[in-house]
Amino acid sequence: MSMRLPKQVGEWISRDKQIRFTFEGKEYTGYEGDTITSALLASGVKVLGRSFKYHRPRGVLSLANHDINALVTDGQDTNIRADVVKLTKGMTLKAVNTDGGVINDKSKYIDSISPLLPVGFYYKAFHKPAALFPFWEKVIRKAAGLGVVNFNYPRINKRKLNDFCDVLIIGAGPSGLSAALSAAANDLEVILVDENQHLGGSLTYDRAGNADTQQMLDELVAKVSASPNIKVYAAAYAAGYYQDHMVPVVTADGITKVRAKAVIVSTGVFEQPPVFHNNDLPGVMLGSAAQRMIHRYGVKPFNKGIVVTANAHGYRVALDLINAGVKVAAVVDMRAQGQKDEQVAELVRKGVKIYTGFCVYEATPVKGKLGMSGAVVCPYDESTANADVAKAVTIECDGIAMSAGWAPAAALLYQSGIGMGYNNDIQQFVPNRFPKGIFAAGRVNGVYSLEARLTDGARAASEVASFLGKKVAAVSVESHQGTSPSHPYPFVHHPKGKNFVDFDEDIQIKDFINAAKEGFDNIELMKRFTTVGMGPSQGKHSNMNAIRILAKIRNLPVEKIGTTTARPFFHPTPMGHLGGRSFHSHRLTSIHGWHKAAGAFFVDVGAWSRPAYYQKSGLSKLETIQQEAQAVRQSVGIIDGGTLGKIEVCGPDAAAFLERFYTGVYADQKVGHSRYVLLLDELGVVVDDGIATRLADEMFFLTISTSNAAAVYREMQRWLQIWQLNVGLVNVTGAYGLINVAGPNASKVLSKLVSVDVSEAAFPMGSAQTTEIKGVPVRIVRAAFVAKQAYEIYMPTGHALSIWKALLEAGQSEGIRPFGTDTQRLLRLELGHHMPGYDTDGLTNPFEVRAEKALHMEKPFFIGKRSLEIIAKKPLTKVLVPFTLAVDYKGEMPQDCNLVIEAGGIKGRVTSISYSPAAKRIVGLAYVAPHQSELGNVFDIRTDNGGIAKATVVKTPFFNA
Amino acid sequence: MTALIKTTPVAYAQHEQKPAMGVHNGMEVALSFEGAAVEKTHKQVLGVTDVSCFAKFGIKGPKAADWLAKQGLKTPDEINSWVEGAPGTLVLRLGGSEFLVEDQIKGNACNGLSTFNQDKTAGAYQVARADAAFILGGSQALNLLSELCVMDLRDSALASNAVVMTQVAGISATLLRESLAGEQVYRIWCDVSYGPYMWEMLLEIAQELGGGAVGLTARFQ
Amino acid sequence: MAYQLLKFALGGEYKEPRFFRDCQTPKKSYDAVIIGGGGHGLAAAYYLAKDHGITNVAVLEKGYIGGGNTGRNTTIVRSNYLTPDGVNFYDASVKLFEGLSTELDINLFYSNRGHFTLAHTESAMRTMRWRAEVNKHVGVESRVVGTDEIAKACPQMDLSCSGKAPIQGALYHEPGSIARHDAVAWGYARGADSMGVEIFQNTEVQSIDVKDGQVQGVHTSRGYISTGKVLSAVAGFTPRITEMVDLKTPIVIHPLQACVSEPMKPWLDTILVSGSLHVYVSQSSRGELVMGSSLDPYEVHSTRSTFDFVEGLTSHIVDMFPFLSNVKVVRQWAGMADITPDFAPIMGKTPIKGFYLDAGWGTWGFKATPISGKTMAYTMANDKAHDLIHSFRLSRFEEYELTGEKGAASVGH
Amino acid sequence: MKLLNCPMNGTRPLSEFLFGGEFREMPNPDTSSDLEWASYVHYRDNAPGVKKEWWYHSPSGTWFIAERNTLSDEVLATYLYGKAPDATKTTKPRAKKEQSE
Repeated sequence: MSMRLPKQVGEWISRDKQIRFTFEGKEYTGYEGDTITSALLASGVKVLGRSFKYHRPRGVLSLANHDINALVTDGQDTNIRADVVKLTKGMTLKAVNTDGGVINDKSKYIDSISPLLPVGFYYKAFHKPAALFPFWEKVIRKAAGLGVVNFNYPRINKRKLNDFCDVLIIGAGPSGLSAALSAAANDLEVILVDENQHLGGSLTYDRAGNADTQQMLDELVAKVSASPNIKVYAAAYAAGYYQDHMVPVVTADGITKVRAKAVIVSTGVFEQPPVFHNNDLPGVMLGSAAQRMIHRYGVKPFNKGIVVTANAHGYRVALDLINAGVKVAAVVDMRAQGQKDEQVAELVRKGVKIYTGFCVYEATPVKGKLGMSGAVVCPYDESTANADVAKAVTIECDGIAMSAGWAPAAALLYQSGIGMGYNNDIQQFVPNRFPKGIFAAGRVNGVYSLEARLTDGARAASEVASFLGKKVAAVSVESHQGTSPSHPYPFVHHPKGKNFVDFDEDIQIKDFINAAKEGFDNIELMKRFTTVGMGPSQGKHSNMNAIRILAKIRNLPVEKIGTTTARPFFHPTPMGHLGGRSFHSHRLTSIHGWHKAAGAFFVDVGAWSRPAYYQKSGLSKLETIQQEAQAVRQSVGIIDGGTLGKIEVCGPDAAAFLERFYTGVYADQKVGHSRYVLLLDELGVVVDDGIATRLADEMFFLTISTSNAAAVYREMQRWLQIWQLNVGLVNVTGAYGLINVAGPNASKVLSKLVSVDVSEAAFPMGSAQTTEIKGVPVRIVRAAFVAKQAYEIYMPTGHALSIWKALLEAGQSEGIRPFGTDTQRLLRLELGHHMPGYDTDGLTNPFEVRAEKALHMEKPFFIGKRSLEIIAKKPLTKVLVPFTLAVDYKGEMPQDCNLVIEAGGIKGRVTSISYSPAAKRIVGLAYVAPHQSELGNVFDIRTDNGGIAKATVVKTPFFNA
Repeated sequence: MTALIKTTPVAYAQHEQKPAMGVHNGMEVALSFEGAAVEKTHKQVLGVTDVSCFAKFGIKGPKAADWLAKQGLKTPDEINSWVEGAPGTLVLRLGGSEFLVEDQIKGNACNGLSTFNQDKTAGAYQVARADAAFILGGSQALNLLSELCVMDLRDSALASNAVVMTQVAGISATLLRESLAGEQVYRIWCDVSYGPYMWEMLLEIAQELGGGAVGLTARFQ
Repeated sequence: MAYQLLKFALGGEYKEPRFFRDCQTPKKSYDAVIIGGGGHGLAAAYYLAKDHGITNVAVLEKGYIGGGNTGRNTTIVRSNYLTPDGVNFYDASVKLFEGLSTELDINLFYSNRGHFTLAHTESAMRTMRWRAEVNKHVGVESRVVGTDEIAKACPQMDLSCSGKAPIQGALYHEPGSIARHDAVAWGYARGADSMGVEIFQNTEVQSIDVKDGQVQGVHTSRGYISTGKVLSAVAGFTPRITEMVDLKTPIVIHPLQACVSEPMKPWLDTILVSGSLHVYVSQSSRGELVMGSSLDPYEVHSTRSTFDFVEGLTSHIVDMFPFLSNVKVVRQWAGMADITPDFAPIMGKTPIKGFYLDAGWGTWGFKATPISGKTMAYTMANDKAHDLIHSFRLSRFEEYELTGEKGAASVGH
Repeated sequence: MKLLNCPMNGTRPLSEFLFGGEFREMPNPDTSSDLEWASYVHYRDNAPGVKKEWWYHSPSGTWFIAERNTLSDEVLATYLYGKAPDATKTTKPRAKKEQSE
């Protein structure tokens, strides 16, 4: 049975474009411009979904994304909001959260056992006996949730853009459109956002049987489109308000993060359902939903219905219904005074019966609650919310339109830190204290008449203009006249309950009363105990009613109850939108391509990608590393160290700076020499180490370990600012490449490329030279981190690859081999060097790693010195020692982080361990108790599987280097 | 001078696009990608060019501006701004007392600056530079940047002589707007090690928006 | 159907009693005053009454009970810490939690799901082994597992994390559980109330009287209360209370944010944590994914939300679960975490006699609720720190004896 | 995303900055007692209020001081260390013609 009306003025559908789709296995046809729901309603489908808890049949409630009665899946995606998602060709849809279909849902029995499941029932059941809880938990988990997630759904990365404006106006109803035009006229850059496909807000549907407003809307929209100062985002919602006026605007294509200098919130109001028995039956809907159906989609909401109201809006709805050919059997006005104006008179003229001081006591269901057959209306006592059932009248009808009041769509205002007060004239929370740059206009601001809303938009725009420093005339708006748009307590008590307040969560009036009885009589506790407002529509249709009920229970004014906190998001927002294109920045040295071609296995070190080793077919990782290490021990190897932090410390105070920053002395360091540097923090904890090479009287060249480079450089900058020394810091980490040539044949290889003498005698440990390789200026530092004979060669980074290749070529006859970081770790272990961050943790002090030699306590100051003086007075609790296992050790290989155990207690742990091909045994470093640390002492390491490995404290290096 | 040729830091990321490489200013760079016609279109819509090969000279310290002036270069008066310091050479003032001098396709000032001697120049320190550098142009350039950069870079907000040290694609970068043969383009510099990543990000979005890689040849035709 | 539900079907007046009395006017004096009606404060009150017979106790709550971090966390309970002291302490908490639904006669939905801490790097794997070894030593079930075992527990996850940070293994902690956080506070409130403890909501502490180094009483928005023992159990509000007694602490307040998705049919059975991607996620009994990330990077004493948080978190969630691209986030929120330099709590006595501190919980407060209540009650009753909390004393900082939890903190929660 | 005004570079989103912790005056290490020193390195002025803090603008490598209300998260002033708060007026950020915060 088609419910499609003849063409409506201003409708959003294109009747020449038909779209076929299926729902629950049946084929239907809609038009382009339809939402899924409107197309189904037009086809006479009333049952769109099943409720979360009781699996009650549900139809349209708001048709505006203020409820989740209609959630569907297309087999790919789930929890699709049918009320607002556009119909597209070939959709194959099903309701979510059903067991066997939306009509024959096998879980519908839950509705009949609902008395067993009062508010908070799950806190009171299933836990005794405890052993059975896992069983019940399975049952509960199975019932939980809405749609089923499709694990094959493709990854979608939406674009996230940034945009800027003087004023962002959220909501393009009459007040928003007016504000945009006024702001633009004041030469402000405007971004105007509205969640609907078309601008206009309530102008697109609230007509009261009269299409004149369409002309006003067309004019407003035409002016907006013509204004070069206004940028419009339609079908876009403001997801939340964030600090300093940042509002993410969400569309189907992605998110635009709008940064505004000021924000006008003209988001309007959410219509709130009056609450009576069976107010959730398909056919019972909000008055504004009925209007949206008629005017946006040309769909007749029902054939014969009534309007239950408590404000003037209900009469407007009745006129719209009549105009659309609906037989309106009655208007039921819950107010004792009712309404007396021209619209009421017109309805009476049209033969509509007006029941003043009446309520809908209950809606009568058809079989299976799949729709309604009538309404029972009774005289209503507003003060007690009781119906006089003795005087009940039954009206046959297939639909009810409900208009009892509104709640401000104030989530964004709350997020901005606004203050709201309750206005008794309109029975609504309205803003009374605005943060800087935040403005409200229209119904969210408590302004209701169409004329006043237009003026209020202009008023807000003029306030924005003066906030932004423009001289503009002030605009004033009259306060609300006439009857209240909202009823203070539109509830009808019923012994059978099922008078729903929160449709997402199936929460009835008695749930609130019972929660309060149990002590949950604070709005936040009530929310948590009843879960009101915690469903996917986040209280849009339920929070205000919950507050009203609690106020009644506690006999307090609504204002005293307060509101729950409105958190982002305004509408639930997809993770693919929020995550967007996922950036994964990474740093590569200029030799990276070569490494990759050579089979490097890469690991991430901070942002860098580094070769851990170079894979060789037929060799395990371990074997490869051991081979690379042997190449260095026996002949020569090279490693790309370009990732190392490199800083030039220049100026007259360079040495003084280093002496304050590091633990050592540098004033007397000779040019052309390098020294060890050790960095502590103010607590005396080991942070980093490296090498300082003096290249000139006033210039030191420093290295920092790769993962600490950025942080250590930052600390240098900070301390330099505090100390105000005459020093220039130059970070050349990226500008210089570094290649380390190591092994007994290193000097032989190097000497083929440089003119300077790199022999042991001419270029001893701790010295540095500046020279050239193939015309490229290089700095060479003798260091001994991985081998006794090792040269660190620094060159402009653009030449690193050429020099890498030149070294490989020069070393070919010596069997030169590249090695990676895993091999480097083994090589330095064989020499007994500890690595900060690997063999130390966030609390290690230098005494624990026996770094006393590096500490120059006689200096007047260095970072961490004062703390070390305190620490030095305390007994050590652990010490890092080098150890070996027996040459013939056959047990389980101990691993890093295996524990050192003594007398059943933890004394320390292994920090580094490996088989050393050079020492021909397993070697390592471990923390042990001080009494275990003497040379030759034997201690126990417990392996993964609980075995004990006997370790002996030895001297380093572990082999005869 | 060395006979060794440098390679652009972006080469690794460009490898799969198989550009025709050539040497400019001692560095091997991509001269062309898909041919003049295609690259011309890309240039109009959204073209990305690697110009890491442009010669650079960096200097910082309280006396840096004086020293540059002595070498006959014009330096910007305002912090975070740029001038054409010599014909075809940009001088960027990075913050208060640091400068980046970069010869453009026809500039030739950096060579003369290599005479800098740290020992004889108190209060000025040479900053070795090896930035990855890019030109971004075309009608969709701002669209791309609005995804990669949180700054308002529209003409109304970005002064024509402004140098912006900000983040692009999540990493630190320096950015400015200039006019190149009548076309408005954006220049982006980042640490050399991020060069491949920056190229990947710029190109990925450029391609989505109907643009693509533009070689050095097409860029300066 | 569980028989407990039948009573609801019998009709008539709803007979469920109040969980706790609606206390409005405090007495002039109490044996002990507890500041903070969150899980910790209420648990301390409960155990003071139950274990030590001290029932003349007032709990003062500025807002409503359980409204602070108790109601703002991601409800994970576990004990796989790094130091033996930490493991022992949290293990005792897990054991109390396991019997708590029965003891408090409230279904806490204490749900044993197992807990994977994912390692994406070799160094993370080392930390996992370290934790596993210490856990095993103390008798807590934790072990390092490979990708095969992770894939079995969560076959939907992309173990390569979209190629961005391939998972190498994990620390698997079998006792890892989730619970209904609000109910923990409500259960303790009911238990304490039933033994005589008085709970005052909407009651703000304005100052604390100290004379000759001894606590004398508390000025509140409901008048002055005389007492010789005050416990501060206010998490993110700790600096505001310690300032009242001029007590210095190393605590800094950083917001910790979280969010939930819309409900979907259950598919994620375990609790997943990734230190590298700064993500933790589990699925609640309502079907929502409860997701969190690392602390906000700077000090703020409020519960404001940021968009950066949810952008970063969701991009990593989608890296791990690409199919969630179009699943929606419903709500985000924040709590105020009281962070210490060594990522361990500050518990016990202070230099001020009668002033006890239960603070520094950072992101681990919820899982410690029962044991902190029990040990603080002992400490207050005996004016002597409970053995389990000795290493968490405030004086450890002056003594340069920080606890070693720092290593585990990077992969915390 | 929050905005912060770098005294050298102008108003930027928070993502360009790193928080460097509370600004603390170091006591004289030569004259302070062990307890005073331990208190300096460990304890913090942690109650909410207007605090001096270190912030670092990453893209330009600029450390500066921000005076911020840690309760409202409102920044009252930013300036380079050692420069009087009004010294910020002498630097003209060039990124935007018009600054807003």
